[in-house]
Parts: sequence; structure tokens; C-alpha cells
Amino acid sequence: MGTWLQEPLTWTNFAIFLAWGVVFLFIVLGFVTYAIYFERKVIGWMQLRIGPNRVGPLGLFQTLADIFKLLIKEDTIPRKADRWLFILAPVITYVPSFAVLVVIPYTDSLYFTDLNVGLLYYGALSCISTIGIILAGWASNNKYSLLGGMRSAAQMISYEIPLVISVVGVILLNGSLSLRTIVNGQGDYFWQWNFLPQIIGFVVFIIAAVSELNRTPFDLPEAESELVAGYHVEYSGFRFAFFMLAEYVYVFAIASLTTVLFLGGWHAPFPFLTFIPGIIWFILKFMFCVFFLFWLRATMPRIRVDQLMSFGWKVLLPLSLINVFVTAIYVELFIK
Amino acid sequence: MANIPILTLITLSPLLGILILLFTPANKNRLIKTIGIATTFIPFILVIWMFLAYDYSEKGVAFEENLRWIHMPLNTEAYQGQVSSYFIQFNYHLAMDGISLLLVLLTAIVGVMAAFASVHIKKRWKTYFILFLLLEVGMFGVFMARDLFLFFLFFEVTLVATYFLIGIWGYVGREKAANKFLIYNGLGSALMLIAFTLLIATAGFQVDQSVAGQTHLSYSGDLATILQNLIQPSESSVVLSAGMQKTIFILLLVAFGIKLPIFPFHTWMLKVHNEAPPAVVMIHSGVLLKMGAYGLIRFGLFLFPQQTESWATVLAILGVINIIYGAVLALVQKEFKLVLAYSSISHMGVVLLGLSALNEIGLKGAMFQMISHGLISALFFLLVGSLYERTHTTRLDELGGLARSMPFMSGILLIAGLASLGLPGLSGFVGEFLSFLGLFSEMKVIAVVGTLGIILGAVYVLRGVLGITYGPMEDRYIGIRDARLIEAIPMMALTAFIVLLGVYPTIIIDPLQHSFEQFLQLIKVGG
Amino acid sequence: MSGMLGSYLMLAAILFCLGLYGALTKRSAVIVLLSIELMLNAVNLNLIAFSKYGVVPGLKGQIFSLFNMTIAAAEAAVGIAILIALYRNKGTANVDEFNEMKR
Amino acid sequence: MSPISNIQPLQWADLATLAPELTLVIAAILLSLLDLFLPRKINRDVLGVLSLVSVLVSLAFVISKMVSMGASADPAFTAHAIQLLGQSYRVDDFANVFKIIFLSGTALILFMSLGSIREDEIQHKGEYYYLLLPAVLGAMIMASSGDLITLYVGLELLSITSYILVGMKKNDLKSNESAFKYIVLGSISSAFILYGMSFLYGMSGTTNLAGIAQMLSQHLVDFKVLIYVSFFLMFAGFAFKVAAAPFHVWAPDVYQGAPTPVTAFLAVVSKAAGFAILFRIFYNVFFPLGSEEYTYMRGDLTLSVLIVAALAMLIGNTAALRQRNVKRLLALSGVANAGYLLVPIGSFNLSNFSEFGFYLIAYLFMNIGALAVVMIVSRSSGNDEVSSFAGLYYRAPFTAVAMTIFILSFAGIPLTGGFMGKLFIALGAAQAKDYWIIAVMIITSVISLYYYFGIARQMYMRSIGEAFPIRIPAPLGITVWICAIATLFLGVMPNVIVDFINHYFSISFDLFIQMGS
Amino acid sequence: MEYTNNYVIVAIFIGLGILLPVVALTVGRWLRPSKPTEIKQSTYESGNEPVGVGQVRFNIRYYLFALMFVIFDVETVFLYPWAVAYQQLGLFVLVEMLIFVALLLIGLIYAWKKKVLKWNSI
Repeated sequence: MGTWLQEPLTWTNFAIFLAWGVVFLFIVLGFVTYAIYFERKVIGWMQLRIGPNRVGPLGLFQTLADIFKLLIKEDTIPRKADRWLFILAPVITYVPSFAVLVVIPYTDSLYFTDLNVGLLYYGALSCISTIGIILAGWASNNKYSLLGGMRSAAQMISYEIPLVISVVGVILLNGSLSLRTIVNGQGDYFWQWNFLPQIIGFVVFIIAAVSELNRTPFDLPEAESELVAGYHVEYSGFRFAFFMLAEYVYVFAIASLTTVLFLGGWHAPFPFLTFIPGIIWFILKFMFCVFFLFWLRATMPRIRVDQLMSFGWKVLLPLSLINVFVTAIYVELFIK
Repeated sequence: MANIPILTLITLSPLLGILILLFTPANKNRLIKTIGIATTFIPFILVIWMFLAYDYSEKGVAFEENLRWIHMPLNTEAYQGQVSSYFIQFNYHLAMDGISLLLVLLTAIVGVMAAFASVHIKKRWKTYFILFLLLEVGMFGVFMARDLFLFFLFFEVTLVATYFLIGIWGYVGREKAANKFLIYNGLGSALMLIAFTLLIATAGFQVDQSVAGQTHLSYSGDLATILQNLIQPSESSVVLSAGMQKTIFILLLVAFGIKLPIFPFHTWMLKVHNEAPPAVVMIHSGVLLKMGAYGLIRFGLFLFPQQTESWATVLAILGVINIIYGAVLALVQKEFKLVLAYSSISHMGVVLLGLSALNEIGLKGAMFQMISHGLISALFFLLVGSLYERTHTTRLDELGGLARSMPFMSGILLIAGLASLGLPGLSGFVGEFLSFLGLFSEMKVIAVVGTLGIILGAVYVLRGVLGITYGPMEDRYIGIRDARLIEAIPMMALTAFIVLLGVYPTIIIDPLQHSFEQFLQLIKVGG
Repeated sequence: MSGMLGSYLMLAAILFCLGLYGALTKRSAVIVLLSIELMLNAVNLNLIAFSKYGVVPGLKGQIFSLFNMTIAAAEAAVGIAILIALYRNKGTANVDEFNEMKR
Repeated sequence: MSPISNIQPLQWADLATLAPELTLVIAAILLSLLDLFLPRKINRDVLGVLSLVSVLVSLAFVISKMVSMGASADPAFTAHAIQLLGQSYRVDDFANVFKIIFLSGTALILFMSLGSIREDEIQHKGEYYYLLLPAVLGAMIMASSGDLITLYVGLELLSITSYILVGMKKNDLKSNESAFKYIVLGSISSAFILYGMSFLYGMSGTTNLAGIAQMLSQHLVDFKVLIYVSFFLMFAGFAFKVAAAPFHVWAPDVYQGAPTPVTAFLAVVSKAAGFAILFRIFYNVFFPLGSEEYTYMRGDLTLSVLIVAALAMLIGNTAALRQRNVKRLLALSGVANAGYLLVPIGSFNLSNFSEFGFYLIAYLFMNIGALAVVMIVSRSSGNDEVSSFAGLYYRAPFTAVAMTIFILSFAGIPLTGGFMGKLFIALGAAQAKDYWIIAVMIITSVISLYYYFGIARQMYMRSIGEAFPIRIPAPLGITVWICAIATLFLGVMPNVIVDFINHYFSISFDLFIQMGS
Repeated sequence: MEYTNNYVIVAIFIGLGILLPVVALTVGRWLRPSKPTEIKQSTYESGNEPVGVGQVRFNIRYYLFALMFVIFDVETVFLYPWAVAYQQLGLFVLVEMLIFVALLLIGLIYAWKKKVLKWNSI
């Protein structure tokens, strides 16, 4: 895949790019479909329930049915809503979530782009989703939505900073923002992966990432018990589906990013395991990350909003800054 | 004798009084007045002494003080290696010639008299005398300064001091009067400053190569330097274009014309005469107006003889307008102070006429007229002050028949009036006579028209003076008393001076002899 | 590439003018602050265009724009803080009503 | 990556050169922490004293640096400037003169605030005190910078801090409002400056002033239009910062709404800093233009500076005629004074920097003095109207006399620093043969007489019913008298300052930034 | 090296991202019913009649956090290039960044002490 990037841009190549893009889009959609199913199953299992089991064998078509239901459901736009923003908000939320995926490398040769500012690109684009959420909250002209939107914004911006700073340590070690270079910088022994040298950064990253996803225990913006459904309370049908879609695409993105940044990407944990193709390793690690996220949701209670904010500012931010300096000093002493 | 800085002593001696006053408690009213009056005597005595010691043949060279003061270096980088220093220089340069001598004398006399007249001041004597003495410093300085910067400095000192004197101690309309005074005179001094700046930046430029291998460039405000550069430019000095000369001359004309005042710029002065306390008007009318004429002579005539010559007719016409306009309006005034104010305008017109003659007689006449008018108007306002003290009005229609209850003051008033209308034997006559004589030989028509104004002068002065002294007296004035001793002394003194000048004019014409020589020579050469 | 430069400069100029127009005419204080940000970002665009397509391409322009972003952020932060204080006391964010002081 | 290897990092040795700046940085940080952790009951004037001390220490560093540089300089002035960080920071006598002005102005302002700021006016006194430090630091950076980026950072450090300082009276609507106006208009002007700078960068590919100057003069023909564009954009922005008409509209409102010491800071330090970069950029970048056939270009640029100067004088002075609020009045007089100060920049002559410096120093003293008097008066009357000066002479005679001195100085009456400054500026303009600007200068001073003496009129000629004496806090009184004496001293003995500036300052080595080194 | 290709793909992804909602919503429009009623279109407030305005004034805290975010987020603008270039630069750069971040930490402490970080209601 990487070789095409070297070739001059012709219509043929463009068509190939486009085709791959579409294929990837369907892969992602497929992932989302079965991630939802998987999530319900896992949570059910952990809560000693069965989970979906009616539609299709083992309930495998449950999510498809849900999607279809959403598709044919009547779509209401509240009279008082700001119509255009209301329509635009889910799109704004969803588009970046898909667009960030472009920088993720899956194996040494399987990647879409190799931007030299890859990480920055990810950070920059993922921020835009926040705007979509605030817009949704605002445009609905509903108290719950607005509060949900604002909460979401406050939470996202509070955790954005630790998230962004926690990866500085990784950048320091590799001297590049290109995700491919970062993976290549990690070795074939698992202790060479960034999560061990960067253990503080890793922990901060994981916590902040979960929060960015608005998932339990940080799912305050859509806290059903207080805000009904938060910013998307007025959304129904497929517009609502896009918020869900965005959330699960971000699950995909964060899981891949964690794998790439901290878990050595496609590298095997030991050199003798390199005979297994990189893509397998990647998928394994990726699956683990996804599973971890679901696991969290089943295990953790939702935290209070004041705890949420002070945790972000008073713990994660100083920690991530410390991590930056510990890493810098380490690089100064041992690498340079 | 040459070691004593007599000019500085004269100029700065009032400061001594200020210093003492600063440490005098504000409530000791008599003490303050005594100190104030006493202080004015110091310069007075010094000036009299100098007047007697003045050696006409030396042109007062003995009296000159020149100290380096402000020395502002300029950057010499542009001339690296060629110029060893480059600077702007303002000196503390005082000197004395006939013109200055007379005006300083006038200042000293009027200063003493006005200090006496200040006994009528009702409040805040301490501040009053401080400002009064400051004003005196300014006036002495103006007449002696031989550096443009220094001149301007003293000029502004008089401006500020007068502003406060009018504004704090004047009558009801004092604030307006003070403001008008400030704005007009501020404008005048601004124009003057522009002219001076131009002069310093052009004619004040000097190249000194006296020491071998060292070139010193300087801009200087020194009058002698500027005169030298303007009249006899050396090859290194900046030659002013005709346009530039004209601009500067007009600026100066307007600047000093406001002070003089020349016709369209006179309105401020009426207000001041009307609203200021009489003691201040004595100074103002007696001395400050002369600063305008002095400036015109010192900077207009002496520095720009050619320009003056070409503008002589205009000056003369302006003078005539002043005379006639002042006289006509003085005729119709109902307020005696305004009569005097307009008469001042008229008399300053005579000064202008004398100047525009551009011959020896005319110039001497103008100078004489300045001195004489200074004394006469000081006397007038001394009387006005005492009068107002008693009657609380100076409106002609409310006054009359005062000769009966205060014969002494009425007599003095009559003498002042006669002097003012130019009765031979009193000082006013000599000035007017000489001025017109001078002009007759140059511009006959204008002189004739001017004389008409003098005739009108007789009418308004007599109308005013006689209206106060004779005629029916209102009942409320019956009990009023004649002048007290402290008022009588200055009145008599001033009268004595007026008579002295009338019968023995040479006493002040002699010192003038040499002062105009160089100028007249230039006129002849140029013409 | 000079055509490229020209169009970037034109875009920056348009953005700058839009920002200026907004800052001077809008009634909502928040929009005024936003317009100012727009002006600053127009400049950043200019700098980056110059650093890429300029006569003498180089990194300095990009560095400059990084500084600008920081400063603009600080400015915006202070602006919002002041606006909050004002809003608390005045109860409105309408620029037309900020007329406490005598003309 | 070659550009990275070009960066010249800060060396340890440079820290000594930066001592004045570092003093302020460290003091600001420590004081802010101190303010946070000091118990509430401790009077925050302690912080004021400490700030004052740090400003004075910094001042001492600047002066010692200046003297040592002056001593080591050989006759050819080659060692006159120390350049740091790849010529982006530059310590020369131009900068040092300005730094002395900034620091002494700030020191006076801090001193007069001690004990005279009331808790109900500024709630967070501690913050007020230590925020002045970064502000003055920004000004110092502006004076010292040789690079557009440094320059802009300094400018914004000053501006942003001033925005906060203006809004320091948190519960006062006027203060909030003026802060908001200030930040909006200030940011717009920053954007203008920046936009102009971006063109400079675009034409030269560098942000270093020397580099820009070199490129511009080499490729003058190609960039004619852009040079004008960038000049006018930047000039508009700077005119905003120094409050020169027609970009002065913010000044009256901001000066009125800000706490009085902050007004003094804006009027003196902020304005001076604006002039510092104006001077530096224009003389480095724009005015060396005009080789051979393009001399008209420089003529155009200087002429536009003079036109703005004339406009500032005219508009400032005439608009001030209508003001009834002293702070607004001083703001507009500040506009006029910005005009006077622009004259030496716009007219080429051999002494323009010493004229400029002299007038700036004179302006510093008279302005701070006048605002200190305003503080005294408004403390007792509760407002800043001109009428609150009524009868001041009866109530506080010495203060009234001091105020009179400031007024005379503002109005340009001899024996005061203000007059001397204006005279020097006028003479400089006359040397450069810009006669018309002299006329404008002097005539507008006449207009100004009216409103300046309006204050005098209130003090001496009006009286209020009861003449109870005003209580004057000692620091305020002392500040007033320091300023009054300095104003008189400058008027009588101007040589001292002028000689000082002239002794150290050299146009070609201190103002112009050379390539290389 | 056709580096532009990378951005072409980025553009394709963004385009696909936009295309999906457009297609899905358009298809949905054909499939779904549309029977709007007054009640359906009213604002949801747990089944009650909506009270007051929907766009309520929110807590001032949100702004404060937004301000904090702006400041700290921009910090990363410097941290990232610094981190990338760090290995090629000298020790002094570490010290400089240390100072820079220390200043920001002081800002954080300031906010902390001034109780900005304390969340007290919704």
C-alpha cells in the first residue's frame, strides 16, 4: 500500500485510493456493527446476563436490525431548534472521527498515509468533534441538551490537554510525529514498547482517552439518570445514529492509536514470534484495547462531575507534564 | 564696577523679595505689603544708579553679561572626523543700550508705583506679591535679554504671572478676561516662538574655525550672532531667502502686534483693562504693552531693516487706524476704564507711526511716546484704583463733581488728562510731536490723517476727565475722602516724572542717540 | 508557484478585512472577539504562505505564526475574562450598550 | 534539517546581559506565588514594596550595563551593542535609554500606589503590584528587540498585561468597560502591526530587522507597493498603540476607566514603549530606503509620519477643549503629546533621538506628577472631574503649586521640561526644514493653553464652600514633588539629560541593527 | 516523492466521511415516514410542558475552564516542535522548556489557589 504513495498522482491511482477508502469505510462500519454487538455481549457476560440472542444466530444480526430500525424511524426536528445547526451537528461530529483514521498504520506496509505530522493531525481533527457536540446541544434548544453539550465540552477540553501532553513523551523518544516512525522506533521485545518506558504517559493517555470517548466512567454528557440523554436528547432516527457511529469509530481510532503509540503496533512481543504476520499482532492488540474499554464500562461506576474536573486538572495534567520532563531528562542522559 | 553683575541684580532682585515672602506667614498682611513695596525699591535704586552711570559714548558696553547656559550637543556622526563639536547654544545674555535703559527705567518706576497701588488688594497678599514680583522679574528680563531664548522665557514669565494676577484678583469678569488675555498672548508668543525657531535654525547657525583643525558648528539664539548673520552674512552662514525673511517678519509683526496691540488684535486688552485690578493694569498698560513695541523694534526693525522698509507704509496705515479707531471708540465709552483702554490703543498707534517713519526723529518720538504713555497710563490707573476704592464704580454716567470732595486727586487726574492729550510742557506732547514730525518727512498724507486722531484725543480725554471731576455730584459721594498719603506719594511721583519729561525731554532722548545709529545706517545703505 | 502565493495573499486579505469589518460593526461582544481572532489568523495564513511560496522561503514564517497563535490565545483568554467580568456587572454582552463613559 | 542547526541558543554568559529582564521575570514569578500563599490578613503593600525593589534593582542593572558599555566602547563605537540569540535580542544604548525611562516611570508609579490604593478600588492589590512587572518587562523587550518575533512578543506581553491592569477594578463597570474597549481596539491594532510585519517577512524571508533592511534596499524596485502597504499597516497599528490621532479613540475611555496609577502607566510606559519600536523599526527598515532614484519613497513615509503627528496634535488638543474629566483630558493631551513625539521620528536631523528622549523624560515626569495630583484630588472628592480641582489652592497649596508646574510644562511655558522638549523638537524640525510642522506644533500648544489653564483656573480662581485641607498620603506627596522638581530641573538644566543621552547614544551603532556579529 | 498523495488520501477520507451521512440521510428520507405533529415537534422536557427558554445561561465555570484550556492547549504548540527537535538540540533547550512549563505550572497553581478548578454545580 505504501508503494502507491510514491507513484505520481494519476486518475487511475486516484481511483485506487478511492476504492481502498471505500473498502476501509465498510470495514470500519462493519467493525462498529459488531463492536456494538460485542459490547453488549461482553457486558452481558460480565453481568451474568446473556446479551442479544434473538436476531440471527447468537443474536449476530441484532445490531443490523437496530440500524435498520433507526433508518426507517421517523425523524423529528423540534420546532424551536436551530434547524441548520441541528442538521449539521451530527455530521460535524462524525466526519473527523472517520478522517482521523487515515493516519493509522496497521503494518509496516499497510497504511493509508504517512503524514509527518500524523499525531498532530489526529489531535487537531479529533477536537472538531467537540464542536459538533456543543452545536448539537445548542441547536436543540433544550435544557438537557445544552447542559449535556456544555458538560461534554468542558470534559473534552479538560482531558484533551493531558491526552495531548502525555504523548509528548513518545514524541521525545522518537523525534517524530509520524505514527509509522513511532511504531518503527519500538522494538520486537515487548519491554521496548512505549508503554513500559512511558508508563506514566501510558496511564494518563488511557484515562484521558476514555474520557475523550465520553464512555463510562466518564460518560457524564449523556448521563441518562440526570440529563436523560445529554446533547442528543432531541435527536432521533439516523441523525442519532451518527452520534453513536462517531463514538464507536472513535473507539476504533483510540484503540488503534493506543496500539500504535504504546503497544508497539505490529511488532511481536518477542523476536521469535515475528513469524506471525504483523497484522495479526496489530489486530490482537487492537482487540485487547477494545475489550478493555468494554470491560471498563461494565466495571466502573460513573464519577461525579467535580471529581471528573479536578482529576483532570489536578492529577492528570501535572502528571503528564512531569512525564514530559522525566522523559526529556532520560533522553538527555541516555540517548543523546 | 564692571565686576558687579548689575543687570542680573536688577533683574533678579525681586526674587529676593519672593524668597522672603515665602517664609512670611500668610496672615501678616502689613508685613507682606511692606516687604512687597520695599522690594520694588531695590531695582528702582539700582536702575537710577545705572541711569546716572550710563556712559552714552560707550553705548552701554560696560553693561553686558554673557554666561553660557544651555548647551545641547548634537550628533556629529554625520560629519565624522570633520567636525569636532556641534551643538545648540542658549546663553544667559543680558545687555543694556539706550532703548533697554529707558524701558527698564520705566519698569522700575511703574513697578514701585504699582506696588504702592497694590494696597487696595483685598485678599491673599502673599501670593499676590509673589506673582507681582515675578512679573517684575519678567519685565526686566524682557528688556535686557539679548538671547532669543532668554527673551522668550522672560516674556512667558510675564504672561503667566499676569494671567494669575488678573484671574485671581480681578473684578467680576476676571476669569474671562484672564482667559482672553492668555489665549491672545499665548497665540502671540507662539507666533514669536515660531519666528524665533526659524531664526535660530537659520540665522543662528555659526561655524567656528578659530582653532586650527577644529570646526565647531552651533545653532545659537544669541542676538548679536543672528544680527551679524542677517546683516553681514559671512560665506559660512546660512543666507535667508527673501520669502523666509518676509515670513519671519510678518510672524514677528503679528506676534508683537498682538501685544502692542495693533487694531484687529486689540480686543483682549480692553477686557484686561476693564477687569484686572488697577495695580496690575498700571503695569500692564504702563509696561507690558511696551513689550510689544520693544519687540517690534528689537527683532523686527533691527533684524530686518529691508523688510521694515518695504512694510513701512503698512505700519503707518496700521498706526493711523489704531489712532482713529481708538479715539473714536474712546469717545463713546461710558466706562472710564474703557476710555483709557481705547486711548491706549490710540497712543500705541502713535508709536507705530513713529516707528514707520524710519528716521531718527520718528524713532525717538516713538520711544518717547512709549515712556510717556507708560507713565501717564500708570498714573491714570493709579487714580482709577483709588477712585474705585471710594466710589465702587468707574462709569462716567455715575460719576461727577468729585473735584469738590477730593480736590487733590482731581487735580492729578486733570494733569494726567492734559498729558495724555498732548499738552506742551507735559510728556505726552513730546512723544507725539516727534513721531509726527518724523513721519511728515516721509509720508505726509498719513501723518495728516493721524493728526486728526490727536484732535479727537483731546475731546475724549477731556470728556472723561472733566466728566468725573466737574458737573453734578451724586449725594452718595459726599462723604468720600481725598487720597491717603500712601496713595498720594506715587501719584505725585508719577506726576513729577511726567512734568520732568515734558520740560526736559533730552534726559531720555540722549540715551537713544546711539541705539538707532546702526539701524539708520542700514536703512540708508539699503535704501 | 507565484500564482499560488497571490491567491493565498488574497484570501488572507479577504479574511483580514472580514475580521476587521466584524470587529468594528458587530453588536455581540463575543463575535467581536472572534472577528479579532479571524484577523490574527489571516495574518498567520499570510505568514505561512510567504514561508512556503515567498521570495525567500524559510521556516521563520511558520515559527512566527506559532508565536502568533500563542499570543492570540492569551489575548482571547484575557478578552473573554474581561467580557465575563463586564457581563457580570452589566448583564449584557451587547457592544452598543457599553457606553458608561461620557463622550 | 539545516534551519535547526542555525538556531543560536541562549548561552549561560548571556544571562548576565539579560540581568535586568531576568530580575523582573523572577520577581514577578516569586511575587505571584507569594501573593498566593501569603495569609489573607497580611497587607499586600508588602508586595508593592518588593515590586518596587525589584524594579529598582533592574534599573540599577541597566544603568551599570550602560555605563560599562559606554566605558568599554572605543571611539569608533564598534563595541556598542551586545546581540543575543541570533541578533533577535539586542542590548544597546537606544534600548538602555528606553529601559531607564520605563523602569523609572514604573518605579514612580509603584511608589505612588503604595498606601494610596484603596481596597475598595482594587480588590487584588497584590496582583496589581506584580502585574506591573511583566508589563514593564514587555516594554523592555520591545526596546531591545532586533527581530520581529521578539518585538511582537514584547509588545503583546505589555499589551495583554495592560488590558488586565485596566480592568483591575473588577466590580467597577467603567473599569470593565474600558478594559474591554482597550482589548478590542488593542488587539485590532496588534493585528494591523502583525499584518504589516507579515509583508515585511514576505519581502525578505527573514524576521531579523537587519536582514529585512538589507533585502528591502536591495530589491526596492520589486517591492515598491508592498513596502508602502506594510509601512502603512504597521504605522496604523503603532499609532494605535501610542494613541496618535486618528487612531486615538480608545484613549479617553480607557484612561478614564482605568485605575489612576494604571492610567499613568499607560500614558507613560506603554506609550514610550510604542515609540521605542516605532523608532527602531522605522529607522532600521523603512527610512534607510531611498537610494538614488527612489528617494521620494522615504519622503513619502516621513511625510506620512509628520501628517499623523500634525493630526494628533490638532485633534488631541481641540478634542481636549471639551473635556470635563481630568483623566479624559490628560488622555487627549496624551494624544497631542504623541504628536509632538512623532515629530522627531518623522523629521531627519542630527539630534532627533536626544530631542525625543528628552521630551519623553519630561513627559514622564509631568504626566505621572499630574496623575498623582489627580489621585490626590479624586481621593477627596470621589470623582475625576475638572471641577473637583476647585479651590485646590486653598485646600492643599503645595499640591496646587506642583500641579501648576505640571500644567505649565504641559502647556509649554519656559523653565519647565515640557517647554524645553518642545523647543528642542521644534529646532530639530527646523534643522530638517520641516517648517510647517513647527507651526502646527506651536499653534496647537496655544490651543492647549486653554484647557490646561482651565485646571489652573479651577485651582486658583474658583473656590468651594468649606476649605478643609486634603489629606495626602506620603508616597503620593513625595511622588508629586519628585516629579515637580524633575520637571523644573529639566527646564532649567536640560543639558544634563541631553549630554547624558548624547554621550552614550550613537545613531548608527545604537539604532541600526547591523548584520553579522 | 509524491508527498501530496498523502493529502489526496486525507481528502478522500474526509470526502467519504461527508458522503456517508449525506447518502444515509438521503436514503433514510425515502424510507422513513414523516408525520410531524405539534406535540412531536415540541421540545422534550421529560414529558412536561417546556418551561422558560431552552438556551439557559450556563455556569460561569464553563468559561473559566475554556480559558484554561485555551492557555494550556496552546502550550502544546510549543511542546510538539520542541519534542520533535529535542534530540538535535542542546541541554539549554531542556532548561528553556523547563522554565516555560514551570511558568505554566505556576499558572495552574494560581488557578488552583484561586479555586478556578473547583466545580461547584452542574
